[in-house]
Amino acid sequence: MLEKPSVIKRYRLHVGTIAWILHRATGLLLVLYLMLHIWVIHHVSQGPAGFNKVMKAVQSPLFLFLEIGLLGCVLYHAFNGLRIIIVEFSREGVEAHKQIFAAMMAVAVFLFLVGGVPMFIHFLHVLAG
Amino acid sequence: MKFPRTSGGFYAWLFQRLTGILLVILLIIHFAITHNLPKGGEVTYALVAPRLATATWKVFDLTFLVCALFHGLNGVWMVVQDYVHSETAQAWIFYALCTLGLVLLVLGAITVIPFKA
Amino acid sequence: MAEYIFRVFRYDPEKDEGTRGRVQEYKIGVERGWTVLDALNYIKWHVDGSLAYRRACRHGICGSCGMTINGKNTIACEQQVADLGTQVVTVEPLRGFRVIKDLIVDMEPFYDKLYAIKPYLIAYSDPPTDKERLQSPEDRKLLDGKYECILCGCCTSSCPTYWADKEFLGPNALMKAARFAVDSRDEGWEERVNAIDDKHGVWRCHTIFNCVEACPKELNATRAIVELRRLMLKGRL
Amino acid sequence: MGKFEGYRGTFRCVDNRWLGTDEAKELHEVEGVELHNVHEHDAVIVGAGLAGMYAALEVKKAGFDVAVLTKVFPTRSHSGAAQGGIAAALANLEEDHIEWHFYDTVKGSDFLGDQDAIELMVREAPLVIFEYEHMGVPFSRTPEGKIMQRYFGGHVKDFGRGKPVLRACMAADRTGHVLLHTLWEQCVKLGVRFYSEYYVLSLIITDGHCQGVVAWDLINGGIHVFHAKATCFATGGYGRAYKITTNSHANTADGVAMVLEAGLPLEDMEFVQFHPTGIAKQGILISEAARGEGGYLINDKGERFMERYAPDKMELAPRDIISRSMWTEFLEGRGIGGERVIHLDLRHLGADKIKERLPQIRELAMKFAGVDPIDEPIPIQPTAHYSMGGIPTDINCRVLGDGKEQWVRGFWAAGECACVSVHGANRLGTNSLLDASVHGKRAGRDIVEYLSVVECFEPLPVDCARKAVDRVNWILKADGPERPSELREILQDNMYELCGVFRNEEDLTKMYDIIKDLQKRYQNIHIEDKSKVFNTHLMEALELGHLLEVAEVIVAGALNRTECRGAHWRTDCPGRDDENWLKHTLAWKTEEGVEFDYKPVVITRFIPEVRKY
Repeated sequence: MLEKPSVIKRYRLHVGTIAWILHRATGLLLVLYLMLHIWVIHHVSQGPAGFNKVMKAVQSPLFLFLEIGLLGCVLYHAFNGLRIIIVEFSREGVEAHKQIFAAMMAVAVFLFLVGGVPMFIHFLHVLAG
Repeated sequence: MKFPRTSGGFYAWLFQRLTGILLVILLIIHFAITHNLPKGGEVTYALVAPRLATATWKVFDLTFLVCALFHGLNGVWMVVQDYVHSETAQAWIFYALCTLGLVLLVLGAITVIPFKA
Repeated sequence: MAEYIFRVFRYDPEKDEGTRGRVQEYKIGVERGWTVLDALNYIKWHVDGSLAYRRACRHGICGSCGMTINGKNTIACEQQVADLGTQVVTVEPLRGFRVIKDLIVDMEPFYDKLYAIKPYLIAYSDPPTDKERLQSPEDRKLLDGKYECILCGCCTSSCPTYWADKEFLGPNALMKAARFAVDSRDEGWEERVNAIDDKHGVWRCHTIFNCVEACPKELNATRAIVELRRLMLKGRL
Repeated sequence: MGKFEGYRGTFRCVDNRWLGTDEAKELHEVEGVELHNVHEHDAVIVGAGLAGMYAALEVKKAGFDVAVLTKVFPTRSHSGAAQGGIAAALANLEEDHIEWHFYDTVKGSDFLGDQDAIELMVREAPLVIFEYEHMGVPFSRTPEGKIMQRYFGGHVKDFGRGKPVLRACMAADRTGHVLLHTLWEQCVKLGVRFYSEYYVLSLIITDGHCQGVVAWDLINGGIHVFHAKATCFATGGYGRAYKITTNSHANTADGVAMVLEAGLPLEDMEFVQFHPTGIAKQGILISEAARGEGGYLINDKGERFMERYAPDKMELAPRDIISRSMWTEFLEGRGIGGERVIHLDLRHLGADKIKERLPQIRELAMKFAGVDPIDEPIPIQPTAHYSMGGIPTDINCRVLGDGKEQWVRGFWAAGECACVSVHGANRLGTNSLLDASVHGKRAGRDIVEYLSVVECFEPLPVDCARKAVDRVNWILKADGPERPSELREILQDNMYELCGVFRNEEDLTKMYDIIKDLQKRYQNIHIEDKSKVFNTHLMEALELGHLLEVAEVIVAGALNRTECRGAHWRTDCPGRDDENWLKHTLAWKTEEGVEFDYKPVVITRFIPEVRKY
């Protein structure tokens, strides 16, 4: 018997699958960020000099740009997470998970723009010096 | 080496959801206040330190820390359970994650609790 | 009559041992109204008799012909070729199960998951003699969307969680468990709950909804799973 | 246990744990079969539909070791395709009596059904339904919580004189499906041993005593011998002898053909029921509801042709009348596009009514004909539906070696493959599930009684598997020019045309010659798959062999019976002929062809009258 056929085509992606893959990916990224964040903030114990030095490093243009991505990850993970909770605890959520996904993503995109645009402008400022 | 038998996942499932909801609320506050978001300003010691010194914010930050660590590492643990099937490997990873969580918790706690501006 | 190319997965354990299967192309004319099963039958009967696949009732009630068509699980007998919208049709065995030959997979692990949840009515109280047990239409309605399963395997085989964790009970077994959990006549919750409340049980599902997309009978296994979770939550609170 | 007195002590006792001892091994030596492929079970049931699993359940409940052999997984059996319901006079919603059901069945059978058997069946019907409910079947419910019942063709009050009666117990339109799955669940519960995907090849019968079967393991390849004290066939019907049929691909007359090969007779094989509305070319059933809601049947000229044949009832005339009317249209060249197709037009009902009242039918039409009935008429044609004939049994389901009274010891048959006969010349709607359930149960009970008397296995004859081994090897090695699928298509096409709704001597003679020719050509077949693992081509070749043998008996029987009765309609013979033909046909296969004998119909209560609706 054949355990793993290799010539198999990729399984078609549905809304739920994509949502799940992104949820996992953003989740893992956020865990990495969380560790970094705890380590960075830990420098606050070293007093103003030490803290500001680290903060300067993590507020370089590169990090400022990455932070916009971070916002995206947080918003996606949070709102898809809410979708899962709604699906699990509401009466008709299971039936309407695609619509809920669309609604959640609309809110997330809106918030991303609200938060991301100023961040991007700030990033451009810093970049320009 | 085996990891302790839990209830088969009920509590992991339940607390993942509870901390998830809590995190969303905490995050909104965190973003709005700590990061001074609308202004997109630079984060400096002067901005952070006074807040970190108040008891309310200490409690806030610690709750945040515990929730985020549980939610994050429990999430990793779920992924691991999906793809790692050897019981021994699972147990090693389980304890590694626990240790990591503990270390980060301590690191966070010693940042927050004794802090004086 | 339209020309279609069927790209069919082939694996003969006696000839292809050591390989990981191959794809064979068949160019055939498809008449209006043909389903994928009709096309496979045409290939088997007129082009290549060695093609192996399961089939029986060919109208969507026996659940024999579950397979992956153009990257999506369904039963071949209910899938109109014209509805696929492509001139090239890929036909593969259900993934997640071991391939015995061509499109035939070993369904035993799938059935084993069912046996694990005790898929039968458990009632300790004696039923009335020479009479039916009563069940109100409202109670009966709770079973709708859970009892119609045809065991084709499309749901479990489409589940990324099952692909990763072969011990996961899968949407099918969990839906069966839910079917009995909500049956007013069943008293077997205590016996069944251990299998469901397991790290390979109901908590393993990540609400990916592939099972719902795949089910040819349009049943919602995810609904059954979240209902089970809510039942357990209620039980513990 | 008095019934089996005569059999006590007639067996030479062999150690039941024979695998351990050399002497026992020798006794079980079977030529061409590896020893580990010899299995011993108290009872072996062939077929896992309603009849087979019900029998298995009864035997298992009594504590005996039972094995069920099936060529598909149990829940894939064709019993699951039944939609409408299962008849039982429960009177849950309105007045109904077992006697009325009795009469309706007798009348439906065109008075060819054996009335003692029918009476037993209708009396046990309610008990079987209640037992099903206790097993956990999710029946639809009445407001009081009882089992829901619906109307069905031929179910009438007051001995055929009254109005339609609610008698068909139902679970939405999935009655067969839920019964089948629930039985399977119960078998799982009790630990019935299933041998799934084992294709039975032959019976082991010596001196009128059945000792089991020989089977081919489809998954791994290999001959297995099943040694049993009791063997029960529940192998289903033979709809696949026809091109257009509602039957599953698996309904290929296997069991019936094996009985024929064993030199036993078959009963009433000429009676094959046709349903008027099957989806064209596919045969998939479009339920009567489509016409009940007001659908029109339209020919190529756009006429509602039923006004020529049944001006009062139009599209609501009985099934056989509509089938024959459609066929007349075909013969006179008014089929759609000159083909054997009629349009079932629902468009005038409007999209709303179709969606609300006929959602299933719309789905079927869209999925299997590629037609949305809201925009287009559904192409339909008469479709072979049920085989009334089969293996002759008595009321305890024991197979009769001479077709009349001599039991082939250790051999039972139940369900569609058997002919008790409760359906006579024409089956009443919803009686098929009932027949399978009641007789499956009866067979099981009888087997239990037998097993509790008979303690030992009799040694198997050494060459018991020879025939099966030879046949499989022959097909695997055969390299003639003929394709089995081609032969099967010729058979099915011609059976549908020449031995279908209408029959006449000329057509049937032609058909008989075609079958003879096909049987000759069958000797020169080849298969393209020579492997052992899951060789579906081998299975199809074996099935073709079975179909060819059984088709010969169907055609010969139809040629022999010169009257019109129930589903059997001879255009060259006017009307029913009770004087000469109120009797069952028994057919044997011999070197010279098919040989006939007859047995009288058991008439206990209802004297034959004209069957009119």
